[in-house]
Amino acid sequence: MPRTVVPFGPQHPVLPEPIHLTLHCEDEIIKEAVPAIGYVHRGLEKLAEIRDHNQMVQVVERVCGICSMIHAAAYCAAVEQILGIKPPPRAEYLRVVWSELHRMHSHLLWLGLYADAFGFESLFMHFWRIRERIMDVMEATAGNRVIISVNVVGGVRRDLTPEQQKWVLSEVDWVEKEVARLKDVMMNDYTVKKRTVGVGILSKEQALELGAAGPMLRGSGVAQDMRMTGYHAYGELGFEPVVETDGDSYARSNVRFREVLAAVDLVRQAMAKLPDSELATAYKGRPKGEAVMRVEQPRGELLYYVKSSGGKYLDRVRIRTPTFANIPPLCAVLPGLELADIPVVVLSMDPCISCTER
Amino acid sequence: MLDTLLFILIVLPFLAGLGCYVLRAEGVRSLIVVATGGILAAASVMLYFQTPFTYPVEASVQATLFGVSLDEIIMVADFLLLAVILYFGVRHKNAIIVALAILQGALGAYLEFGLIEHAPKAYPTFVIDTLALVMVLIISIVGSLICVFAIPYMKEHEHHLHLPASKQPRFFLVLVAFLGAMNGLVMANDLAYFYFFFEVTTLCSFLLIGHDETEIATKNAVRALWMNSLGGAALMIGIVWIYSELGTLEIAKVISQQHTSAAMLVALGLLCFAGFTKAAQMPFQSWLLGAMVAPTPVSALLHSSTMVKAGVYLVVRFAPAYADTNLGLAVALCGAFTFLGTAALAVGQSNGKKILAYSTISNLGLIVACAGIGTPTAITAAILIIIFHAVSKGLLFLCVGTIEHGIGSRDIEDMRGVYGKMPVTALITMAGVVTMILPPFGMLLGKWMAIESSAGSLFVIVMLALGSAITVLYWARWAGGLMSVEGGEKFKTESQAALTRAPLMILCFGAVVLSFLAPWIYSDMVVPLIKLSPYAVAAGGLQSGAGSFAVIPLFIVGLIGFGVAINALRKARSSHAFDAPYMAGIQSPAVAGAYTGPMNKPVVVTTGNYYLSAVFGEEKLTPYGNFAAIALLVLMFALGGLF
Amino acid sequence: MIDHIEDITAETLIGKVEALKKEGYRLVTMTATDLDAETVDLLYSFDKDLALMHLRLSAKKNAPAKSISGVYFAAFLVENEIREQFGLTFEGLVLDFGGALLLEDSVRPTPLCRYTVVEAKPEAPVAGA
Amino acid sequence: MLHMTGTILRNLFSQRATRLYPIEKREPFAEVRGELLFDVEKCTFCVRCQMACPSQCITVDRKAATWACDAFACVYCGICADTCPDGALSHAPAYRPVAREKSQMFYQGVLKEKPKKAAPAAAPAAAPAGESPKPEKAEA
Amino acid sequence: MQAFEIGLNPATFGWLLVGLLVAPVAGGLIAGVDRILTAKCQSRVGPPLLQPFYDAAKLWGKETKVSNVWIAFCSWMYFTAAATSCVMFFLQSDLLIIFFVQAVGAVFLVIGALSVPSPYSQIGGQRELLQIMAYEPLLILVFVGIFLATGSFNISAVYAMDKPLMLESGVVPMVLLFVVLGYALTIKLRKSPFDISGSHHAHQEIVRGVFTEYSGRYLALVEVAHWYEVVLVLGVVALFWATSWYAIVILLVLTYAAEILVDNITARLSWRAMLGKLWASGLALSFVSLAWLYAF
Amino acid sequence: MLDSFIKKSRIKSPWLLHFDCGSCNGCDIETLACLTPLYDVERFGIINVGNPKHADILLVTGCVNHRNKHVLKTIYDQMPEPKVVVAIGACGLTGGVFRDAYNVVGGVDKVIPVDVYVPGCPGKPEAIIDGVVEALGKLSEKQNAAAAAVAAE
Ligand code: NFV
Ligand code: SF4
Ligand code: SF4
Ligand code: SF4
Repeated sequence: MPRTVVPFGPQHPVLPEPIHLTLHCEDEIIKEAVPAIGYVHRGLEKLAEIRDHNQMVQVVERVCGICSMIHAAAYCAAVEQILGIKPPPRAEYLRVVWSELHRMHSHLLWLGLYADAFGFESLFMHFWRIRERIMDVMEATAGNRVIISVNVVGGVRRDLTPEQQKWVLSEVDWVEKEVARLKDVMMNDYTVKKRTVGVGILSKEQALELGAAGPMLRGSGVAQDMRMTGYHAYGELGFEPVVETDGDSYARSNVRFREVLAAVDLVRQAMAKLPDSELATAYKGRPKGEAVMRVEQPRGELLYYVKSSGGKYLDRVRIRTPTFANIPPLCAVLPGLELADIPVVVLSMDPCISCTER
Repeated sequence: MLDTLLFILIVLPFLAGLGCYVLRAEGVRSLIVVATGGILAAASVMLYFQTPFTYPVEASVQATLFGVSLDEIIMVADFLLLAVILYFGVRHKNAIIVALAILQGALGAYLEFGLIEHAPKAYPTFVIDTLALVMVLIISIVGSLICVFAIPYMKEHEHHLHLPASKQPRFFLVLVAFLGAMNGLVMANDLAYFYFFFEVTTLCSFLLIGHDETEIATKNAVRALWMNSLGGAALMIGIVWIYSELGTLEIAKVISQQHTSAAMLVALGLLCFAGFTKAAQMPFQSWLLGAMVAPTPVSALLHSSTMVKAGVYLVVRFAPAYADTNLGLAVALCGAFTFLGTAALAVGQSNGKKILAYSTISNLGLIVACAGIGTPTAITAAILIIIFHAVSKGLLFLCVGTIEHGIGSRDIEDMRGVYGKMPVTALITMAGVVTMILPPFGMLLGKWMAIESSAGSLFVIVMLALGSAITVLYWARWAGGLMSVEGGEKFKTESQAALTRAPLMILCFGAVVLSFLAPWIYSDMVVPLIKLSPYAVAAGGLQSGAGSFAVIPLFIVGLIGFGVAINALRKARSSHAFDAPYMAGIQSPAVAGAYTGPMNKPVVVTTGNYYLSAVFGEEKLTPYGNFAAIALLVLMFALGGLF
Repeated sequence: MIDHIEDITAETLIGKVEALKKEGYRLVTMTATDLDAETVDLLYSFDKDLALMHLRLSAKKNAPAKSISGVYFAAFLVENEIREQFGLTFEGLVLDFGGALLLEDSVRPTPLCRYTVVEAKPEAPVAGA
Repeated sequence: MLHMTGTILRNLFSQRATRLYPIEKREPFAEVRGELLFDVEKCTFCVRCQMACPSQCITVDRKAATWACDAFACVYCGICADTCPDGALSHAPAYRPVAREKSQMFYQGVLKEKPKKAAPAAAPAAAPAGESPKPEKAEA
Repeated sequence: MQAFEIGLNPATFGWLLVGLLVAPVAGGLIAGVDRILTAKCQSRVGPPLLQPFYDAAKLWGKETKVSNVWIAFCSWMYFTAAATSCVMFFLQSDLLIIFFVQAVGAVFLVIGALSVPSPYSQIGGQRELLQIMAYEPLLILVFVGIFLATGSFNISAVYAMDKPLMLESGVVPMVLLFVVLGYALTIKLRKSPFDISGSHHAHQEIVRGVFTEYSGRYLALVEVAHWYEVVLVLGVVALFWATSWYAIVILLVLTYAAEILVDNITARLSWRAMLGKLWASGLALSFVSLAWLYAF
Repeated sequence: MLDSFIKKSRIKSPWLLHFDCGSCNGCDIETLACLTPLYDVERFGIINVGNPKHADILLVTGCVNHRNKHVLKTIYDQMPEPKVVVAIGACGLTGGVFRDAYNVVGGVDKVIPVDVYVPGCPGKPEAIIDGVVEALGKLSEKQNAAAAAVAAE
């Protein structure tokens, strides 16, 4: 049978970011999928050689505009490890608050894009409309909507005043209410299920074997969430990883959907427990040594490796992002799908190419 | 005058064929074929001015050929023919053919020597009404054009095969003689004659299909032979049965009234069955598909003007006899089912000739369905479809043949972008497709009539509705693919043998002009036959209480639109602002039709049609389709005979 | 400062990795760091039940390293990346992008090597003093 | 299949969510880090901002007493403002307006005696403060 | 039938002009209203009412660049066919013929798309064909239903009746047929869940599908042709209650509102699902209602 | 009359094509946010199209890397005249924080001509709207020349 070769991307409306897939299909069934990346590779790990470890906070925060704050937090935590300092407790809690806000905005953004991928425009609009509240919260509390730059080595730069806390909680309540209203659409709508249930199945074994991370892994039934390791202040908060077992796109979207609600809960918990303390720990000297730090990004486990020999600049900053880890599993599930499922499945892993390629 | 005409139309082709066979020089052969074609065409046109008439004019006079009674010649020839078929059956070790040939021989002998009282018959041997005329025109003009086309085609065909000795003499013998047999068949008023010519076409097609003598050709030829022998046997049984019921072999008599007795309906059912086999209706479609191995002119001939048309001619001819009976309904169901089933099968094909084959069967199904419905509008539809289908389908086969010789493939995937290489042929093909499926052209006129006249029959209409939608799918994607070239290359003229180009041009022109003339064809050809005028011809359109089709106004509007569109195309071509196709931003600057893919390597973009093989695949669909078709056939006899 | 780290050699690498896979470890990633003009430090990170485990290997730049993509398919991506950024080739790479995974030919090869600079690039920032 | 209906109908019959920017402009939040503002009078040309800026878009010339910033490369992180010991840098809550041409921030100050500030009268005259559209700088 | 019997009297001429000139304007306005309402459903403001006209005019004025000159040809053919079919509707011609003429446009749209070897336009073309294949039988069966109720395929016959079509033969079959028509309408309006071959909405896996390679004024033509088609299908909807202008307007408003609603509460199906759904439920519904009509 | 309507329509119907040229996503999600209810640029007749052949305004985000620059150029070339380009964010303007990274070209205007610059990191949705409005002004300036070209053809 004749094959149709589809150059899917790099410039493609369903892809917010450039990535390329060469798809060979027959009657729109994918027989072979070959990925190509490199359209967003900037090479910013190398910038560590010309930016000092403080400037690097801003650089790694710009690895990705969606999960930016958590990048910076993870990097700072790694450098703090090398320096042997601990941020003050309030900073740890604030990092949790902003991290979870980021997770909410990232997941809401994703849910919208995902809805768009199967042609549900009004749902996309709705999720993004809800998301704007979080953006407002970030702008008001941290001074910028997207890249909030609150982290510094040793702690955070910004604080939440009591009024701000109250306001944030009320905004978060609103978001929770609105999101919960869409639960039925995401989980029970006939057309949505038709497009997602059983599409792009990744079994538990495959997920582990291929090194999947985050919701991709949890959607396949593996309860693995870096927050369980208790970094920042997560150890002091009640937290259960969200797990689904079917391993299909529907399961993955459910994981993210439920994580939005879980994030709301974590924000509330953190706010309730917010301790009083300094915002940042002062330190002297330059880092010397190496450290590995893992945190949970919206897309899964993020790993920072930082090495320094005490000079002005760091020796090496290595970022292993969750999407990078999720590419092999993605390649494994593509063959056999329909062309129309490609956006759904590609998005169900929640690709973030700027993270992947750095 | 009349006997000369009949002689030219029926006997001349046989003689010309023999001439080709005996005088083996290529030039002579070409001359004979072209001349015969011309004479046949001229004769058929002259026939037009004589119609209707019977021959001999005096019913009591007996027709003779060179002084010998024609009846006797036919009788002897009949047995000879069966003997030849028997011979082939034995030679190819096919028990079915042998058994059927013996059965037919026995029945024929029983009929000739047991049943018939050999008194001089009191009815004319040939009756030429407008239906016969339509058929003769198609056979003699379209058929002749195909024979002419075959001259350069076969030369090239044999060139590819590197044969030690040319087999063309035999080929043209059969090809040209075929036309004579068909002419005889459609004009015969005597079932015995009809049977004879019917069997001649069977034999001719067998010989033509097996012409290349490859293993597959022989296999398919044998299959065609046994399936058609089945039809021959059914025809023979039917004839015997009719004779025993009515005591006559006169066709005009049989169809002069409606029959309602179970016995007659079963007999007529057998006739229809014979028609189904010949017209390759499901479940007999496989022989016609197998026939695709033959050189393309053969396919063109079998599909457009001869052979399969004999089958539908039979069904349509006898339609008045079973109109308004359960048999009629059953025939309509069978036809509609074939229409739908083979249209669906065509979707799964990428072989251009197979698509054409399925489409032929599908359209024949439509004709059969109309015959089964049997109302005046339905018969009108049937006749119009016969005409327009012959022209367009003949054209399309010739196009495929030409393209095949040009690009070395008959696969529609390989025909993508043929416009870049063979623009004229591609355009003609496009025109052929358009005349097949779109208004205001004749095929669609016929389909419209078919749908409107079967609107009263639930199952039939549902199948027709589905089938016609599927039809659009497989034609349109083909036509679109032909044009699939990048950029705006200059229109290159394409050189072609005159004998190739002329038939293409004439048929293409004919398809368009005939469509334009549809209202007049209707009032000239159809009205005299059905002796009714279900449609009023007004303002260049056809109207009935149930609907209206403004042929001429649509043509005019279409022409204006076409003119504007062509003008836009010219402008676009001359502006030279061409742009690479959209390929997600990575069109390769270096390699045409490619993009820069993984690892920075160029990837050539290929595209393929959808064949929906999971549903419409031949292997998937054929068993179910055949099963259902057989069930319908059983139903047909049951309905006809029992209720 | 990194817990659970084990030094290995090129010979023991594959065996060790296979053993880890049997134990149910998941490959997290590999990290390459330029040590000096000859050697690259390769750090393999594995995870089981949220605990990390590392293997450390000093690879010579001029000799191909062993690929573990035969054991963990997922390693192909990061090995390709390392090859492109450090010029270290891998033996037995199941899917080789031939050095064109991320970078165009026009860009300096092995950009992440600190010590074998192919083409000096001014490190001074634009608005430098 | 009708799960979205409620939401849709509610939207249809309630106030739309759209902010009609640019017709109606919302007050920016107080602490937004918008356009970078520089007060040449406060600056001591100590170069700390240049050292800290992660985007490295500030160029301070201690000797010539100039302060320049490639404003289009600024990433609005606010580090410079945090670093500046003299409060010469701050952020406006609104963003820098869009432009058809690239421009530079360039200020000419007067050298001041280390601890003390220069006479206020001298500064404004010497400072052709403002932004000069200038072709983009050559980059490495 | 009447259409040509009335000949060239002023009324005919008037309707001709309505079909030719008023219809596209109406179609454009409907598209404008549609966009505003859709925006409202999504809690947005949406574009100005005249936006579709701005879009078309802008496209008309753009530089014309094509990958294959057949695009130019096919866009004009599509336009001509759509306009003709719409005019024929207002001349109360034969429903079947009107739709066959409309199919000419659809087929040329596809041929144009297939004439460019870009995978997206090719896929769009193929999908468009599948859509045609999905809705054509349904429409034909709806027309057959109308025929069974009125005894003619001519639209004039519908107007000649004094009872609304919907109430003919005891409501049920006609309402079922109306639902079937709704399926076809959704496809023709290119609305979710059946906006498969090229939706108005950009974020689709096949970019703009069948329209990918149409650009500039050729895209403008395609847009305007689409307005004609919208008016045409809505015209068929109106036939179901054509006894009074009020009824027509109410029916149209309700139907269109339902389309917008469906568009906003469903995801896009894949073409396999579409074909299955339309053929299974669409055919079943029309079969039942036709059987009902035959029986009574 | 038609001519003037077309002219008027040009600035009333700007169709956008957004291309991420190696950005961190920050600017992209802000661009996308412009389409969503709170900002709803469809008010200005803006549609986000996925196909350069249909676009009037090209929004580019990101610092342009060496692989992507070819894509950017191709897309730009495929857009029919009249067209304008808006570069968004510090990255799109100059390369932003990434200017000195080895795979960064830095600034959209190094590859294609840019008409409007939207500063920010990321450019806020409001700023992006401003940018588009500014671009429309530019478009209407450009349109006379282009209209002449179309008329000539
Ligand atoms: N979540 C996240 Fe990142 C990180 N790290 C991911 O791949 O988004 Ni841009
Ligand atoms: S702005 Fe502040 S930090 Fe920068 S040079 Fe002036 S005084 Fe120093
Ligand atoms: S705000 Fe950040 S990027 Fe901008 S000048 Fe200050 S330090 Fe540099
Ligand atoms: S300008 Fe800032 S937000 Fe935009 S792409 Fe660059 S780093 Fe990201």
